[in-house]
Amino acid sequence: MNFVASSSGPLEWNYIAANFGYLASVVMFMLAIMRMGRVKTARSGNFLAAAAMLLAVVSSFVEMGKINPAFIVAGLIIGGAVGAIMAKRVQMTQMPEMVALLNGFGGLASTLVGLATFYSLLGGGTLSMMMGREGGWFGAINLVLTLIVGSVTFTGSVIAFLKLSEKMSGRPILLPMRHVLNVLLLVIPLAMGVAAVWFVSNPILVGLILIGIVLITFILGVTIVIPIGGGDMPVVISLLNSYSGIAAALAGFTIGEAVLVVSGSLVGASGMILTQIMCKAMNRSLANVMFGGFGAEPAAGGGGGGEYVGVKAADAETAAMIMQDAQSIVIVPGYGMAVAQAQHAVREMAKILEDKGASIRYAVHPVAGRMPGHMNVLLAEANVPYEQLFEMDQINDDFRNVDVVLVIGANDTVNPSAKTDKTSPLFGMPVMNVEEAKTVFTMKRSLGGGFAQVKNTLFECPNNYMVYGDARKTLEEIIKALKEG
Amino acid sequence: MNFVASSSGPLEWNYIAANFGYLASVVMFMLAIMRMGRVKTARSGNFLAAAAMLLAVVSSFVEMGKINPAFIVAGLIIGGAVGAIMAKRVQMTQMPEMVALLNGFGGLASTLVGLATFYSLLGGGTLSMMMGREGGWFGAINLVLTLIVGSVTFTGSVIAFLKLSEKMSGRPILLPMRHVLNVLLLVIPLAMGVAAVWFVSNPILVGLILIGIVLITFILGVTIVIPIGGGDMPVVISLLNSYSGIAAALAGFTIGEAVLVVSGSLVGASGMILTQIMCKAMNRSLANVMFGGFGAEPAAGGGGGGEYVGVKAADAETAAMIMQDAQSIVIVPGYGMAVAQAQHAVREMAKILEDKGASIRYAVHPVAGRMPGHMNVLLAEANVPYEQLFEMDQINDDFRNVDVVLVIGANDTVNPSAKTDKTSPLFGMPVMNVEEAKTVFTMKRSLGGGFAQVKNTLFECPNNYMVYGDARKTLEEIIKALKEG
Amino acid sequence: MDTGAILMLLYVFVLACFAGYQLISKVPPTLHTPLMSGANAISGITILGAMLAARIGPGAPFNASTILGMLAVALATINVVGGFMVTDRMMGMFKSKN
Amino acid sequence: MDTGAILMLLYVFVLACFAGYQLISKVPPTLHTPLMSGANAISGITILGAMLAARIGPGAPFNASTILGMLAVALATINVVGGFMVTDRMMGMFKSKN
Ligand SMILES: NC(=O)c1ccc[n+]([C@@H]2O[C@H](COP(=O)([O-])OP(=O)(O)OC[C@H]3O[C@@H](n4cnc5c(N)ncnc54)[C@H](OP(=O)(O)O)[C@@H]3O)[C@@H](O)[C@H]2O)c1
Ligand SMILES: NC(=O)c1ccc[n+]([C@@H]2O[C@H](COP(=O)([O-])OP(=O)(O)OC[C@H]3O[C@@H](n4cnc5c(N)ncnc54)[C@H](OP(=O)(O)O)[C@@H]3O)[C@@H](O)[C@H]2O)c1
Repeated sequence: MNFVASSSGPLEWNYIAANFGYLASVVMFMLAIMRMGRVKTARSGNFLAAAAMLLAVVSSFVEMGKINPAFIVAGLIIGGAVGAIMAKRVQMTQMPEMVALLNGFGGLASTLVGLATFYSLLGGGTLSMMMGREGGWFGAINLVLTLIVGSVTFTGSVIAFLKLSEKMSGRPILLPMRHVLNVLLLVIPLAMGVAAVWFVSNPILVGLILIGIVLITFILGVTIVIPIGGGDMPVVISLLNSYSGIAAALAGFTIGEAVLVVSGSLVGASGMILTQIMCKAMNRSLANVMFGGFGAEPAAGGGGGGEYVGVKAADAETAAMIMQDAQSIVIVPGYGMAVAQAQHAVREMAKILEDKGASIRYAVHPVAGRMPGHMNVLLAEANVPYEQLFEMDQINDDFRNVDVVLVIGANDTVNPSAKTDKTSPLFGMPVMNVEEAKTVFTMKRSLGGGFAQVKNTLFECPNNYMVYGDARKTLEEIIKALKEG
Repeated sequence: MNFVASSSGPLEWNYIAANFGYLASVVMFMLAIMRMGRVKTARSGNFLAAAAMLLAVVSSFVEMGKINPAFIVAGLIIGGAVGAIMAKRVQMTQMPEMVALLNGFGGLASTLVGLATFYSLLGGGTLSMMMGREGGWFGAINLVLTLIVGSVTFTGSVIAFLKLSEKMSGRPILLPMRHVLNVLLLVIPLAMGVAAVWFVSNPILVGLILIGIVLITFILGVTIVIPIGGGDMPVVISLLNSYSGIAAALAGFTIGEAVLVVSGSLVGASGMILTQIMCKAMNRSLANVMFGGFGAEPAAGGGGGGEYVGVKAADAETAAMIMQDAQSIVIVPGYGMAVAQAQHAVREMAKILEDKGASIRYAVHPVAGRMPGHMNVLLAEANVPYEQLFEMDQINDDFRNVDVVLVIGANDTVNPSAKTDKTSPLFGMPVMNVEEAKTVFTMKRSLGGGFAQVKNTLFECPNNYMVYGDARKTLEEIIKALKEG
Repeated sequence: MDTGAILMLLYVFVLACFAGYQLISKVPPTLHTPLMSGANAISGITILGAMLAARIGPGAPFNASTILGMLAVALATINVVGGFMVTDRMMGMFKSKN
Repeated sequence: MDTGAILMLLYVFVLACFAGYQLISKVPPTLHTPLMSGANAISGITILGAMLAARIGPGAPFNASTILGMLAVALATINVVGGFMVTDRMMGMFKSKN
């Protein structure tokens, strides 16, 4: 409910009706998130969440009663159109950056709500009401926090977007004294917030201070995210997503809307957990990700391209010939498949092999690709049946019974040295036991390193054959050979 | 927070401090329930919940500030002493009735809080404040609901207690037209509640009406529970437990204390789920349990004691001799073990057999006994190691490899006809596949039926031998024979 | 209590119900009885309302409410103390051999 | 907003955080990305605050706040509409053979 609005007049029926609408939408949001957590109900859960949002917006119109909604409607139309076009146009492989960008917009919206709340109080002559009366300190603190969190979310997400879409190098950019810098960029806006309360009698000054806070925290968002490598971006996005929820909750505190507080903190809390889960799957700590620099220089465990001994190569025709006769084939996709956009070619090849009587399974490592579920989304796009997808834990003990493993653009996630080499930065991360299969074909363009830039001892295994080249091209050659053969 | 109290004066430091205490205790309650859901952390969870309660009580003292606490302290001392003595004295087998009784006290406490709130408003001359001012309708509705739910919980729990402790027959008592009666007994108090609002200007009359509501719903609690058979009592207790939570939440609404609302609804919601889970494990619907009458007359599937053909019996010595030579023995306990208090004897026998080299396992059916986890609690009391306890799903496929199964006072849970006889009231309930073992000894006093009063085809199996007699006596004879042999 | 406060309490109620639901799903049957008794003890939180009624102080003179309150405190305390102690006894029994 | 209301909002906040935590634990990795993007769309709930700022009516004249509000509405709507649609596209892909 809206305490600021409610305090300006008696309670009307529309206020009550609207608030039951909000309450219902909160319940729907919770049920929606619950459903989104299971594959079978995920889509309906998303639909429910959208319905809840619509209900909340309608309730808000009801609550506001007789107003001139021109600017609201304008905003809704513009935003709706842009959002819909973006969602239609984006390719599945660009999902990570799309989410980052949308997230940034959400953060900026919270910042603007914070500023607008301040100006509307100013315009309505009720600034002193907010700062002066009982509980005003609470609104003031929250206003400042909203601005800070919202702004950091905005610029941080934009940088994440630029890095992921390769409009900016994915390499970590390490500024000198960056930790000191970040602390300063956080402490200064907080101090300015305190100062704003001090100068409460001078609204113009306060307004300038608030804008200053926003600008400084814009910089903070940049300096926090640039030292983090492109591959760590999904974790960053998840964290920023959580922040955008927190920003919405804080905005809710500022204007006293419980529905914002609930939905915002739901997103904030679930985002935090998701971030933790992701870090765990990568065998990294959140601190390790956030302090950045991972992947800035080749790790100790060996340079990306160097010093391989006894690597064997095969061409597409050979690979096709051997797969032709295989009973059980497992396909292990990685980031390279996404880069090469090879998922449709993979599916086509798999179909041909299935027709020839082979059993096909896909083994998906939890952190294959650059965001969780990256491979699942791509394979699903290519209509790979859900039944053929196996998670690492389900299939990892079975590789020894497999005739051919086809590694398509995966590297770190199939590196056996993660199990043995204690000096490797990958050490301890669970990997696919592909080397236990009879024959392994590894499709990539070179002996270049993966995300962690570590030497991959799989390439030296006697049963492994490199099939050099862009994954899609190689697959097309294989398909051609299979069709002819 | 307490809106009634807060409206009578300005906000003090103690009000704020107390409310942060409440908030902390709510968080602690939630973490506590979370911990109580896992065996390893259950005990610490219970401890945390107790600490949270203490914190809430202390916070309440802080909030009340300078008062004369004589009556509060008297209540705390009396209640604490009685509660502690009851908890110390009760035997493990009496847990169900103990929980029922405690639950009833909780319900009655809520009713009294409701009445007291009314009288204190009356005494302080603030009755009109409650009924008259904005939101007063809400307090009034909640007051009536508190009285109803609290009173039903109280008498319902007392009946459950009497039935379980066998101070009253466990048989369903079916009043004529009981459904109509129950509806009347619910509608009348509600109507009286509406009337009370009507007569708001006459506090004495309102007081009398409220007392009338309490008395009538006392009767309702009785008529709801007496048609339900003793064996269904755990479900009833779980439901009444949920009600007592709801009563606390309603009391919280009445006096405007959020901490009551949160804790009460936590208990209310979790109790509802627990009730559902229990019903599911018994393959019954909640409606089927609540409408009562289950077990009032022998079910269609056959009278409890009749028409058995080809039943073989064995004496304790024979059973001892055969178990002596067995490699793997599984003990299947049931309600009869609880009745005979045979758990210690079971453990003693098991130890002797273990020393002779046999492997001992206990197979616990989810609804063995008369309350969930009944067998686990008893066996744990007799120090049976947790590692030897197996749930049905874990062991049910393994009975075919077992030499001897010892059924101790179980009946319905080992009845093979539940798998085959579509007319049986047990049909569909998962049962233990004891008949697949090489030899089965079934210890009970007669061929009498179990809870569902259904003929048990296990008794006619060629590999089953009845060992008639009280379970504890039989076990003691077996122990003697084992020691001698 | 104004309408705003009531609505807030409803929010709190809905959220708490949801949390309670989430908490209990997937508890092993072994723990049902102790959990029931633990939850039962928590429902004794009504003791706070009882204390409020049993106090004597500004705006709360000694009257029928005080006695009702004291009784309610006593009953709720039995529920709380007995409930937690019994639960502790039950849960204490689930120990492993080691 | 008085202290009572603030405390209530804090209750709501705590409970919602708890519910959010409970909801997410044990989601399969496959769903992490769509879940993230769905949650992201929900965080666009800030649109309600934006609408409040962008309205013109009693006590809310046209001023800087209106324009800021409109911008905020547009941005939040992009987040909401784009977010839900993208999530739907992703989740729609998880279909089984049958
Ligand atoms: N999934 C997540 O949520 C997530 C998030 C952050 C970080 N990460 C990290 O990302 C890594 C994922 O492992 P991964 O095995 O999937 O991939 P990877 O270790 O990053 O290796 C990808 C490989 O694909 C090859 N490649 C690139 N473009 C290609 C093309 N067009 N055709 C064929 N091959 C191509 C590259 O080798 P060439 O250059 O020789 O072709 C590269 O070695 C892990 O280290 C993980 O920790 C994952
Ligand atoms: N666990 C729960 O939560 C719960 C709740 C409600 C209902 N129930 C129901 O209760 C039943 C439980 O099944 P169950 O297999 O445990 O037990 P049961 O089917 O109730 O059978 C118990 C058997 O124990 C025997 N018995 C009684 N006293 C004995 C003594 N002193 N010594 C030896 N035997 C004695 C009785 O036979 P004699 O008379 O021949 O000795 C009786 O047949 C199920 O139908 C279940 O649905 C369970």
